[in-house]
Formats: sequence, C-alpha cells, structure tokens
Amino acid sequence: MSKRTIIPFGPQHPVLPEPIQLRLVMEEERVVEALPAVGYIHRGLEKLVEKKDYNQCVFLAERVCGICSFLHSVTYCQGLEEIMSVTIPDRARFLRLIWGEVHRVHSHLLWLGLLADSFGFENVFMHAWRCREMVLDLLERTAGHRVMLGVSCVGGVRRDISDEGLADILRTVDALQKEFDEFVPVVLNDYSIKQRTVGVGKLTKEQAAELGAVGPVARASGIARDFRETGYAAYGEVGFKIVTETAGDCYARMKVRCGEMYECLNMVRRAVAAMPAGAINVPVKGNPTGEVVARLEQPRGEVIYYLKGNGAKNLERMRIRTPTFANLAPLLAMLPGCELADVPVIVLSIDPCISCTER
Amino acid sequence: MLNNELPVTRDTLLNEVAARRHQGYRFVTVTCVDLGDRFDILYHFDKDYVLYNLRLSLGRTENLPSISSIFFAAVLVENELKDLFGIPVTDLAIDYGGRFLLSEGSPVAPQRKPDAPPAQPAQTKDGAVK
Amino acid sequence: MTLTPQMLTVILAVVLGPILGALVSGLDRKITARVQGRWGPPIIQPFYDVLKLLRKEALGVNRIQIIYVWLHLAFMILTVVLLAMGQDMLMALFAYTFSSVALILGAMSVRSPYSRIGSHRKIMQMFAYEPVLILLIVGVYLITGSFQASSVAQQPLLVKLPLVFLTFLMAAAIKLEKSPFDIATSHHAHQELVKGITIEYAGPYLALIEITHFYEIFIVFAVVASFWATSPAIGLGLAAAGFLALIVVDNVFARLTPMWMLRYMWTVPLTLALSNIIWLYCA
Amino acid sequence: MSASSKSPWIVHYNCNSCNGCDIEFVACLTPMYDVERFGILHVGNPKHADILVVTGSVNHRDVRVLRNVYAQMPEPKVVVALGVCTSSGGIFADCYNIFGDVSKVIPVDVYVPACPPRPEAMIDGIVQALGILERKRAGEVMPSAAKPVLTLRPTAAAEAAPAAAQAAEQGNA
Amino acid sequence: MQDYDKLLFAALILGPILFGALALISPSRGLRNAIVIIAAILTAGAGAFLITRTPLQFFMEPWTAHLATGLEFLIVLIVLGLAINIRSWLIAAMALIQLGLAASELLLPGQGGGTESAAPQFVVDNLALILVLVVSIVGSIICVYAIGYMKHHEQHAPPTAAGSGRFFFFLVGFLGAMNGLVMANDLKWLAIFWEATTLCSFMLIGHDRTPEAKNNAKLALLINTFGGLAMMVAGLIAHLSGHGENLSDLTAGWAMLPMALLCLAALTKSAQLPFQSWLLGAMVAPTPVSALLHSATMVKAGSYLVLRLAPAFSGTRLAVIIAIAGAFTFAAASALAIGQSNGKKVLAYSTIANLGLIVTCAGIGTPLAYAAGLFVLCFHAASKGLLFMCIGAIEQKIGSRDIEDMGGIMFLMPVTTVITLIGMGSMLLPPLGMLMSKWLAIESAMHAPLVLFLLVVGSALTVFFWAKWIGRIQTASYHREYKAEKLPFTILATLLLLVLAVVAGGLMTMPIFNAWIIPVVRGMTVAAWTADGLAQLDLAGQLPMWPFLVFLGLGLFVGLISFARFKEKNVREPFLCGENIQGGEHSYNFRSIGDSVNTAWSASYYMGSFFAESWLTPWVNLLAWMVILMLFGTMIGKL
Amino acid sequence: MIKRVFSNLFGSPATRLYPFTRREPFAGSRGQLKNDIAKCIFCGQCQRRCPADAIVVGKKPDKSWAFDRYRCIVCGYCVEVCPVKCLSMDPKHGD
Ligand code: SF4
Ligand code: SF4
Ligand code: SF4
Ligand code: SF4
Ligand code: SF4
Ligand code: SF4
Ligand code: SF4
Ligand code: SF4
Repeated sequence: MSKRTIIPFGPQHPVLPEPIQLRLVMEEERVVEALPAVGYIHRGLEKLVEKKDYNQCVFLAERVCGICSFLHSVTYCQGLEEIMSVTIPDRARFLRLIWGEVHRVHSHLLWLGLLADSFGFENVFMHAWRCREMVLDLLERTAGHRVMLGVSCVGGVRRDISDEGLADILRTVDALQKEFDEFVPVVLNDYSIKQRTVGVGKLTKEQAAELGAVGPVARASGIARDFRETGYAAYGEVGFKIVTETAGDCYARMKVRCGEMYECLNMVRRAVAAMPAGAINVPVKGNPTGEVVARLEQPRGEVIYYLKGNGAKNLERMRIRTPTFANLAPLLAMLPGCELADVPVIVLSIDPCISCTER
Repeated sequence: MLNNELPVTRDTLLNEVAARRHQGYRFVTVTCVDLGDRFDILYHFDKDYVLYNLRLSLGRTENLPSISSIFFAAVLVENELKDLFGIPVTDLAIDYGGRFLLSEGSPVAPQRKPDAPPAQPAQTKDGAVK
Repeated sequence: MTLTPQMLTVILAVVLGPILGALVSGLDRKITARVQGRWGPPIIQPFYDVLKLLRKEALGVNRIQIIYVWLHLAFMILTVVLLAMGQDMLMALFAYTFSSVALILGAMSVRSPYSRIGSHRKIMQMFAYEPVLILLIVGVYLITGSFQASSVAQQPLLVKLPLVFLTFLMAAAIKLEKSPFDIATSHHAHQELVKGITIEYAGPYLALIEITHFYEIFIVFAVVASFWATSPAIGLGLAAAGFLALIVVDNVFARLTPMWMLRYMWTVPLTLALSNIIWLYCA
Repeated sequence: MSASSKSPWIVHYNCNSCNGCDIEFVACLTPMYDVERFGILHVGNPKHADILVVTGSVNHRDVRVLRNVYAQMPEPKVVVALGVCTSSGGIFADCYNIFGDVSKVIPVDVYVPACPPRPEAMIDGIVQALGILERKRAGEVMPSAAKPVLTLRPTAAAEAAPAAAQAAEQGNA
Repeated sequence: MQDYDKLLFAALILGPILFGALALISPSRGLRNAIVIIAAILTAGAGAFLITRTPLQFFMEPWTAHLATGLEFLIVLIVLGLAINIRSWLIAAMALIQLGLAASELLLPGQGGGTESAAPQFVVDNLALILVLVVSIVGSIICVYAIGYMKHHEQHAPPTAAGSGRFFFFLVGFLGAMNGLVMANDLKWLAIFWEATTLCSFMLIGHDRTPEAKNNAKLALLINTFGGLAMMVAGLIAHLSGHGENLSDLTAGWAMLPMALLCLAALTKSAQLPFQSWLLGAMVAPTPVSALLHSATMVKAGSYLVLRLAPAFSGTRLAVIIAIAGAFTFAAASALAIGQSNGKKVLAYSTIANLGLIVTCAGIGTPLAYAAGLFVLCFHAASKGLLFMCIGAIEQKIGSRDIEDMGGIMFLMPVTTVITLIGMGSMLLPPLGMLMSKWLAIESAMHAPLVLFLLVVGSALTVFFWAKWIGRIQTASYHREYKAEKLPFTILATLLLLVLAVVAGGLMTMPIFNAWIIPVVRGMTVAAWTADGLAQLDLAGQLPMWPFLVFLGLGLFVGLISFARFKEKNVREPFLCGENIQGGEHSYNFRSIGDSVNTAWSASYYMGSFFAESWLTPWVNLLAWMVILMLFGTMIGKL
Repeated sequence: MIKRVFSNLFGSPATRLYPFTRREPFAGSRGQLKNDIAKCIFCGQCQRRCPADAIVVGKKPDKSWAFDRYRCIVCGYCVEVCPVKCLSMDPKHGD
C-alpha cells in the first residue's frame, strides 16, 4: 500500500466551523496535495431573486452570510441604487460606514478567536470573543439585532442612530481601544503564536497577484488593494489608512487584521464626529432595469454582486462572488508543503467563509 | 451594458484573456446569464479598481473553452458553470465532473432556464473525478 | 492473611488514586475556565462525565481495540500498585510505558486515519518524555543508591534534583496533554485530529480511558509530591505549585507541532536533566 | 438530574447555515455565556457526543453527512436544531438545492427558532434538551419536536369558536 | 570424560554436518525432509541432554592438533578459492594473509606452553551450554520450519537459485559448526568453526544467486573474513606471547591485545556498528537463513565471544570501550530501524541493537550486567527466531516484506498474525523476557553515564518501530471475514512450538532468572566482582512477578470477555468527518472531490528527516569507527 | 498573556449566569413578532412582504392570521409595512 496518507479533512470537522472538505494527501504529516470538495453549503439562493422581489431580497442578501451580513445587504443596495440612479442621503452613507466598520471589528475579532483556537490557544480565543460581545451588544443596541442588523434598504437605511446612540458608540469604541491596546501586542509578540504563524502558509506577492487574492490575504502579501479607497459610502469623506504587510505568511495576515481593527475604530470615531444630519433614506420608485457590477470591501476582501433587472419587481439575475471564492485558489497554493498541524491555521488565515462562497 | 465591455467570440476569447493578463489585469470572476436562447458569459477583470469585462455570447449547446490555463483561479468558477448551467467547459485544470456544488439528488443544471433541456446527460452515479 | 501497612497503601492508592485524579482534573477545568474569564463547570464534573459515559452505548469500530483499552487500564493500575508497594521504579516505568503502548495499539487497530495519526503522535510524545523519566529514576538512584520507589522517602530529592524536577514538569505537560504539547489528543475539540488517539472509543470504553487518565494524573502529581517526600505538607505544596504552573503554561501557549516538541524535548529539558545528573555523578 | 444530563457533550454540524446561527452557537462557549457551566463540552466528534447541534437546512450533499454523524453517536442522543433554517428552511426554503429541513433526515428533539436565535435562546434550547436526554436514558421513547403554527382570529370570532378548536389548530402544522 | 560424552559431543558437532551431507545427496524431497527432521530431533535432544552433563571438558588426542592445522589451511584455501572465483581481490588478499598467518604459526615457535598446555580443546561450561541449547533447539526448530518454507520458495525463487539439497546441507550443517564454535576452547578450533560459519553464511546468502544475493554474499564474506583475520592475528599473538592459545588461558590471564582483536572479530560477526552492513544485506536470503544465521545463532557467536571474554577484561578500559561500542550500536541501530519499512530489515536492525545490548552488558561486566546479557541472549534468540519465521510466512503469502503492505493480514492469515503479535508483544510487554532483560541492562548501567544515556535513548526508540509495526498488522475492520489459514504443517508446528516457548518462558522470567541465571553467574569466579555486585543480582531477582501476572491476566481476561460480548449492532464506521460510505467491508471509504470514492489511508511514520538510513548510516559508522579506534587506542597505552 | 491569566484568575468571570441571571433585552431589539390581533384588519400586506413566507392571512369569510415562528427570520419587514401597526417586535426572544 501507499506510503502516503489520504484523509478527508472535513466536512464535519470541529476546526472547520463550516462544512468543506479538503482531501489531504500527506507524506507522514507533510501535506503534498490538498484539493477542496465543496458543495456542502450550496443552497442556490441566487435563483431566489426570481421568487422574491427586489426589496425582500435585501433580507436575502443579508443572509448570504451571518458574519458580514450587513455588508452584503449594503453591496446589494448599492448595486440597485446604481441601476436605478438613486442618490442616498449623506447621513445614510455615514451610518452605513459606521455599521460596516463595527461589523469589520466583530468579524476580525471572531476570526482572531477562531485562528487562536485552530492552534489551541484557547485563552486568546476566549478573550477575543469576550471583546466581541461588546461589539455585538453595540450592534444590538443600535440596530436591534446582534447579527442580522436588518437596517439596510434600497435608498438608504431603515434605522437611525440617535445622538445618545452615537455617544454610546464612542464609549464602546474607547473601551475596545483599551482592550486592544492591552491584548493585541501580547498576541502579536507571543512566542508560541509566532512559532505557529511566522513563515507558515507563505504567499508571495507574485502568487497573490497571479491567483487573484483579495482582502487581508492580498494586503498581507504586499498588495495594497482595498475597495474602501474608491470612496463608496462615506469612505471618501472619512478617509482611512490602508494596512499592508509584506511577509505573506499567516503572521502577516494576523498583523494586517489587527491593524485594521484599530483603523476601524478610528474611522468610526471620525464618522461619528462628522455625522451629517438629515434623512436616512429616500423613497425608491419603480423597478430596476439594466445590469451592474457592485463591489465593496468586506472584512475578507472584495465582494462582487452582479445584478440584472428587466423592469419587473423580481431581478432577472443576481450573482455573488465572495472574497473567499477568490481566496480559495491562493489557499490551494499555500497548503502543499505544510504540516498537518498547520492546515487549520492556514485555512483559517484566509478567514474562509464558505457560506457565501457557495451561496 | 457594462462599462469597459468588449464582445468576444469563442475563437477570440483565449487571446483576449491572455491580453488582459499581459496588461496586468487580475481575474475577478465569470458571470453567466441565461438569456433563454443563448448564454451571456461575462469575464470580469480588474486593474486599479476599474473593471474590464469580456462578453461572450454562447449558444445553448456550444462548448466553452476553459481559461484556467491562463488564469488558474478561474477553474473553480468554470466548474460552477458546468454544474449550474450545464455548459460543457473543456480543458479544465481540475474537473469536478459536474459535481462541484451539486451532488447526488440535486437538480441537474438548476440555473439553466427550463425551456432548454440540459445539454449534459444526467450525472452518473459516482460522478467523475479529475 | 493479615493486612500489612504496605497492602493498605496499595489498596488505598488503587481506590483513592482515580478519585483524587478526577478531582484534580475537575479543579483543572474549573481553574482553566476562571483563567479564561469563564465560570466553568463544577469541580466534580469529571465524575459526571465518567458516570455518563459508562451508561452510554458501547460503540466500537472493531473488537481488537477493546482488549487494548482494558490492558491500558490494567497496566496503569499495575504501575500504581508497583509504586505503592515501593517496588522497582524502572519496572514501574516500563509498566506505565506499556499502558501507553496499549492505548496506542488499540487506536492503531482501527482503520481510522485520525486515530492512527494520533497514535503516531503519541509515540512521538513517549519518545520525547521517556528519556526524561528514566533520567529522573537515574537521579533518584544516584542519590539514594536504590531503585526502590520506597527509597524516595529518605530525603528531599528536590534539593539535589532541581533541574530534573523542572524537566519532569515538562514531561508531565505532555502526559496530561497540555499546551504546547497537546498533539495526540486534546481535551479541546478544536484540534486538527479532532480527538486523535481516543477518537474511535465511545461510551464505556472512553470511560475506561478517562479512568486511566485519572490514575495517570494521580501518578504524575504523586511523583511531583515525592520530590519532597519527607514532609507531606511540603510535598503537597509542591504538587499544588506544579499543578498551577501547568495550568498557567497551558493557557499562555499555543499548541505547537509534533516536530517542535521533539526538537524541544530532545534539547532543552534533556540538557537540563543531563546536567543535573552529571553534576550528581561528579558530586 | 443524573449524570447523563450533567455531562452533555456536543457535536456540531453546520449544514447550510449562513454562519449566523453557527457563530452564535460558538458564542455560547465563550466567557459571556460559557455553557461549560452545565458540563457541556464541545467535543467535535460524534462518537463522544450526546447532543447533536445542527444549524442550517440540509442540502443534497449534507444529507449523507448528517446521517453519518447521527449514526455514529452512541445512544442516548438528542438533536437540537438551531435557527429557522433547520426547522423549515427559513428564507432559503425555496432554494433548488435544499433537500429539506433537518427532520427530513434525522429526528429532531428541540427546535430553537429565530434567525439567528440569541445565545440565550440557544441555552434555553440546550437546557430543554438535557431533560429529554435524561428521559431517553431512562428508556422513554420521546416524540419528535413539534413546530406549532400560531393562528390568531378576529377577537369576535375567537369568542365564538370554542377554545378547544383553537388548541387543536395549534397542533403540528 | 565418559564415552557417551564423546558421543554427545560428536552428535552435537558432527551429527548435523553428517545429516546435512545426507540431505545433500538424498534423492527425493520426502527423504530429505525426513533426514532434516531426524537431524533436528537428534540435535535438539543431544543439546537437552547436555544439560545433565555440564560441565564437561574434552581433551583431544594430540594428533588432532594436526587435523586442526590441516582444517585451518583447508578453510582458508576455500575462502581464497571463493574470493578468486567471485573476483574479490580484497577478500583474496585477506585470505592470503590468513594463509601466511597460519603458516607462520607453524614455523614460529611459541613461547612457552602453546599447544602443549594442559588446557582442554573443548569446554562445556554453563555459558557454552546456554548457547548450545539456543543453537540446537531454536536452530533445529528453524531447520524444520525451512522444510515448508523451501517448498514454496522453490516454486517462486529465481531460476538461478541453487538446489534445496545444498541449502539444507549448509543450514543443518551450520548447527554443527555453531556448536563446535561455542564449545571450542582452543583458539585454533575456534577459528576453524568461526570460518566455517562464515562459509555457510556465504553460501546461504548467495543461495538465490541473483546479482543482489551474490553481492551481499560477497559483502558478508568480506566483513567476516576481516573478522576471521583479526581472530587469527589474535591467535598468532597469543601463540607468540605465550599467553596460551586457549580461551581459558586468555580469560585467566591478561592478554589485552589478543583480547581486543578477538573482540573486534566478535563485533564483526555480531554485526555491530560499523560492521552492520553484511547482516542487512543478508536479508535477501530465504527467511530461514535470516532466522537461523542472522538472528538466532550465527550473530550470537560474536556476542558469545564477548561474554566469554568479559570476566577477563572486566574492569579494564577495554571493557569501557566495549560497553560504549555496544550501547552505541543499540541506540544507533534502533534509530535506523525507525526509518525502515522493509520488515526484515527492521528485524535485522532490532537484532543488531539487541546484540549491542549483550555486548554492552559484557562490557559493563558486573554480575547483574552479565546476567542481563545472558538473559537477552536467550530470550532474543527465541523471540527473534519466531518473528523471522512469522515474517517469512507472511511474506510468502502476501508477496511483500514491506510493513505497509501488511495491513489486513489479520483476515488473510489470522493464526500467523496472532503469533506474530505475540512475538512482537514479547519485545515490549512486561514481564516478558526481552523487557526484563532490558530492565536489568539499564539498571546495571547506572554507573556508566554515557552507556546509560545511550541505552535510554535506544529503548525510547525501540518502542517506536515496534508499536507502529504491530499497529499496522493488527489493523482490522469489523465487517471483513477471517479466512481459514492454510499453512504447511512444518511451518505451523514450528511456529506453535516456538510461540509456546516464548510465552511460557516469558511468563516465568523471574523464576528462570532465579533458578538458572543467578546460579550460572554466581558459579563464575571473576576477580572484579564484589559482594555488592552480587547482592544487586539477588535484589533484582526479588522483583515480584505476581502483580504483573495478576494485572496482565486481569486485563486480558476482562478484555477478552468484552471482546466476546461485543455486538455487531454496536459497530460503527471510523470517523471520517461524516463522509463515510456506509455498509460493506470497506467502511473506511469516503466521498470526496466530485462525490468520488476514496479510500482513507494512513501510512506509518518513518520520520525520514531524522532517521533516514541513507544519511544516518555514514554518521553512525563514522562514530562507530572512532569507538573501534579507541578500542586499540587503549592498547597503545598498555604496550 | 500571563498578566491576563492572573487578572482573570483573581478577578470575577465575565459569565452571565443565564438562565439564573437574565439581562433585560435592549429596547428596540428584535426578539419575536407579536400581533395585536384586535387591531388587525387582515389586509395581507404582511404576508405579501414577508421574505420568508412566515405569515398566512386568511381572507374574508374565515379571517385568520397564521404565523409560523419556525419560518420567521425576525426581519421586521412586516412590522414596517403593516398599515395599522398592529404588528410589533417583542424584544424578548421567548414567551
Ligand atoms: S469552530 Fe466553532 S463552530 Fe466550529 S466546532 Fe468549533 S466551536 Fe463549533
Ligand atoms: S465572506 Fe461572505 S460569508 Fe464570510 S463574512 Fe463575508 S459575506 Fe459573510
Ligand atoms: S469561516 Fe468565516 S464564516 Fe465560517 S465560521 Fe469561520 S469565520 Fe465564520
Ligand atoms: S480543553 Fe482542556 S483546558 Fe481547555 S477547557 Fe477543555 S479541558 Fe479545560
Ligand atoms: S436561521 Fe437565519 S441565521 Fe440561522 S442559518 Fe438560517 S439564515 Fe442563518
Ligand atoms: S399587515 Fe397588519 S393589519 Fe395587515 S394582515 Fe398583517 S398584521 Fe394584519
Ligand atoms: S394595501 Fe397594498 S396590497 Fe393591499 S390593496 Fe392596497 S396596495 Fe394592494
Ligand atoms: S419578521 Fe420578517 S420574517 Fe418574520 S414574519 Fe415579519 S416579515 Fe416575515
């Protein structure tokens, strides 16, 4: 028999929060081939646009993913607003930014916890998720739900944040900043974490460009690409610093995301300060006609919605390409040559989200 | 009609894709729209936040050459086209044999409009592997 | 047959050993939870776990694994008996080693890659800590001139074996599957091997492994305490300190890889233990 | 309560979840909610588990996985379904690749509705499952969980209709 | 010396050679088999009878000295002829030197006694007795096993293979040579039998006459001739220096240089590092050859010689180096075994390691160590002989000797597999013999830090390769059917016989130790031994067996009950992340890419980065050569 | 990390001992849907807008409002569109 080990890694595997299978071929514990088997979470929701009208689909878009749920609905709404030539009020743009960035913090904290868990650092996992509870409480107070904010609509947002709510946001942001100041340097300087991440899952800049990596994965390999630079929502006004690293390993990805968490807090502060008054949405009349590709930067990178309407209240076609879909090919390039113990670390280092990837 | 759109045919597709690669574009994704009589297949590329799109109009039974030899990253989405639209994509770098997203018991080519019968024969029991 | 004090010790150790081990394990979970800012389970949780497991359906993959799990337990108890009898320590170590080997063989007998990879890692673990344990015995021998476990009561060993003590704690971290060495199996679900070596055992068989583990915990901390066997109070204090140190280390370390473990255990602790031993030879 | 319900070990399978339910379930393990208080361990392995937590509806590929996972759990075992996807498919009920809700594949003992349910609601559901686990261990055969539809009628009509009829309507939909 | 002692003596040495010759000329297979079986029974019986007659001394007629000289010339000439035949000029050169040595011994007058000394030419003391028993009992069993094995082998062997008649001649005759070797006291006779075993081994390794077999046979001849050369030089020096050309004289007096040379010869024969290569190469031979020559007996000749000399050099620097050389071999060979997936090579390395352990014990030289050495020798012969026989049977069945191919043999050949498991278990399981021996060895090494360290490393390594091998062969899936196994009668009978011996001996280790080994050791008079050391021996003998037996018994008993009560309905597939394909015997198949069917498989670890033979060998050989040099470095100080 | 370990060990745990300690849900939080049936005019708006088909409104002679909790995704869209505002979101998640 073969000297090679062949194992299914997933779909039901506790290290993988979502079902996906990697068929690993290993020599002892060194991975020589890793191929993904997907489809454990494919529902076919793109086709639901034929059954639900374009307003209902805002909620559908939100449930493409339960992590950056809000950002999905925003992408969808931005796309429709472009087709239908709707200009949304300024306050709505700022609110979208605030919720978006708070979402990014929660997503990155969640990721940090799961990554720590993948290399058995339970304490970091627990602490990251403890901080994340602060963010989720904030979301529930401002939007009415911890996960599915349900505040997006075509033409703006459904819900306003009062001045008191904004003050609440600032307080939480400060509290988070305090936690990060204590916690993030500890994590980044920990000997054992470095052992498990430095030099693991390397992706060179050339590979990243070639294979179309997006988001923190690309930025950790030295590609300074971040769609917030295009200034959608209120990013143009609020401005932000793009965080990049060059090493291209798991540690660099961790550093990028940690840096982004700080940057998120800064943006939220600036957005609250610059928050314009006024309406939060405009009424939208008629049905969409035409096609558009809407893109924005999710916690995991560039998400793309292709939307096509033909004048009916149901869209003709919706297609979603998520950041994880783009990062799968780079992942396959990172795995061969690593050790079995590194597989979960590398997989989680791209912050995979299979749910929206398979739709 | 999208911005930066270029119509291509099956014959010019690979050359155009190669040209994008040469110009430093990044492969973004492929979108397929079933127009009922034909497929619109959109290849999206990006450079400096600007999209460039190739639009290929494909007959309902025509083969589609894979671009995975030029952009490896396209292999997954091309498998998806094969699965969901039943489009025979040829020369895939990794071929999931029509069982990429779908499995035993799934509908065949579910995103294909119903009036056109699937060009692919029904899936075999075990599916094919690469 | 009259009940000699020695027999009494043996019976006490066999009966109370696992109970103490379970309590230590429960305390471990509670303190770990607190260290992580959580409330944690009740301290007697391990008892609930074992009782529950004993009453679950006895699933298995094949029959061979069952024999081994019993041997695993039997040789662990044998180790306790030998130590309690004050018998030869090296022989006790061999019995103990075979207990682990039995678990490994049981886990290897199933055609489950996760279980088998876990077994191989367990072998690597044994390979990593075994020398340290033998050196511990060498150290004791050099001090007391005897291999008998009963000889440790003669004087506080810690005085002459400080480095060996340290390395024994490292070996204990491996034995108890603590970070950074929790590679063959883990109390924690999120491990690449899921449950590694124990993955194919269910219900009562898993309970047997748990009970064996309680014995193992008991042995480990009994050995820690025996570094100051002249005074039970200091010995217990030593065990408590070692216990806390293990929990803290568990919580400030990521799990590291098998290769790292081998490289580490064959350099740092081995050097420490060896220098301690060499110093004893020279002294 | 005996040892069975004081030491429930959980295995979790995410079928088609959008992650919403998933991460809320994970949150239950973290300091704020800490279900280990109840002796709950997330073991990740069906062979060690007492409770199978399912999130999401089942698609055609998940069917076999879910069946396998369930089959590999030793008796007694209970299934807790988190989120509306598990109980009806939720918003995705009409998707083409959905095989059905969880009860079409394995018997479900507790449903926790909402999208996603709050961690508190999940804890409620799991605590409820503990009772069922206990009774199953005692040998009771437990019926699968019901998913009653709440039907309200105009107040006047409600007066007219006998209360019993209304109760009947609330039965298994 | 009584007449029937002479008969016994002849039966042990000449008997096997005679029967071997009969086997060679016997016209039919049936007759040959009968001859082999009779020879085996007679030899074993004679060996057993020797127990009652020990100690014995044989004084030969004076004319036999000339016979010895003649035989010595004959053998050297044969070697020379062979060397020329296979075009190995190095061997030829060594043979020529040997010729010269033999001649010069005739010409140069010895100082003092020489052959006229009153020492007996052959001696049977307890040490020799133990070896005779090992050779004539284990060896005979293996010869019988070979009957069944060779029948199958003839059908599958390459067409170049020599006839089975010749095979049995060397195989059976070898027992005689070996018995002669261990009983010889006179250095000349020792050298004759020594060379005879070399020749036998050359013929048997080359039996299949494939290029590989020929090459490896050549290598064996080369290295062993080198050892033989060292031995003859030792003889010459003894002759010249007047220390007496008898082992008993050597052991009584001080003769460091000849002793060192004899040790060198011993190291080559027992394949200690850096001379291990020939033994590994020898594994191309049919398995009975490996079992007989290369684990159970011939290699024991080397360790026997070291044990024989040990009392004499005990306490000297030579002893220290010998102990280190052995311990180093133990550790290094164990490490090398980890990287091997060829089952026979693993056995070979394990053999080398255990011989190293014996050599170590001889080097340490305390009573406890000496006892440990004897213990290893006996138990290793039985266990390893058994294992080789098992692997031979397995190899003939599955057509491979690769460990990774042995998965699932549980179903194919349940009887052999269980016996193999017991054999392997006997290497690991307390209180069985091998483990107890290792225990004694480590305890006796406590005062030699370097040796101790090497032993510790080695014993940690041993677990690795045994565990993974056991793990592989016993792997079972519930739903597969056990096949009834058909083994040739001779193979089955010998396997059962030997496994019974291993188990019975294993369960009675401490009684055997107390009743046998301790008296043997106590019966020796060694100047360097202290009362303390002897007390240690007794203390070790006091290890109670009952806890082991009780718990082993309990564990097995309860385990077997659970085994029997395990119900089919409780069987579940192994965990494969939920993607098992249920039902059928292949429950370890899973669905993967595109719903394809895949087989889960986990290969054993060989830790190539640490333990690869190819890169480890040069380094350990280098170190081993340094140890050998030190062996003679100690002489320089003395001379 | 060691600092964190000790501050946690000697501090009090973050755990909220649900269900023994309950926190009042935030105002405006979406827990579950409630219908003040006395006000309902059975117009069917909620049914038409509900993205999850969780509501079935019985028309004329046999007026009814049937709500399937096990379908409702708690989005609050129906609350928004109900013309008489008889629908509301209870911040509590259970009964
Ligand atoms: S990663 Fe999260 S969701 Fe997945 S098993 Fe672990 S705790 Fe559960
Ligand atoms: S990548 Fe997709 S699934 Fe993941 S968080 Fe973003 S939107 Fe959600
Ligand atoms: S992969 Fe992403 S969405 Fe999935 S569990 Fe992990 S963090 Fe959540
Ligand atoms: S993994 Fe171990 S240390 Fe962590 S909580 Fe579980 S039992 Fe405690
Ligand atoms: S119930 Fe809602 S949150 Fe849960 S998986 Fe389904 S869509 Fe996601
Ligand atoms: S929209 Fe309001 S009034 Fe109309 S049916 Fe629904 S609940 Fe009743
Ligand atoms: S309320 Fe809306 S749905 Fe009802 S009749 Fe008026 S417009 Fe139509
Ligand atoms: S809350 Fe949303 S899902 Fe629930 S009934 Fe109302 S519209 Fe439907």
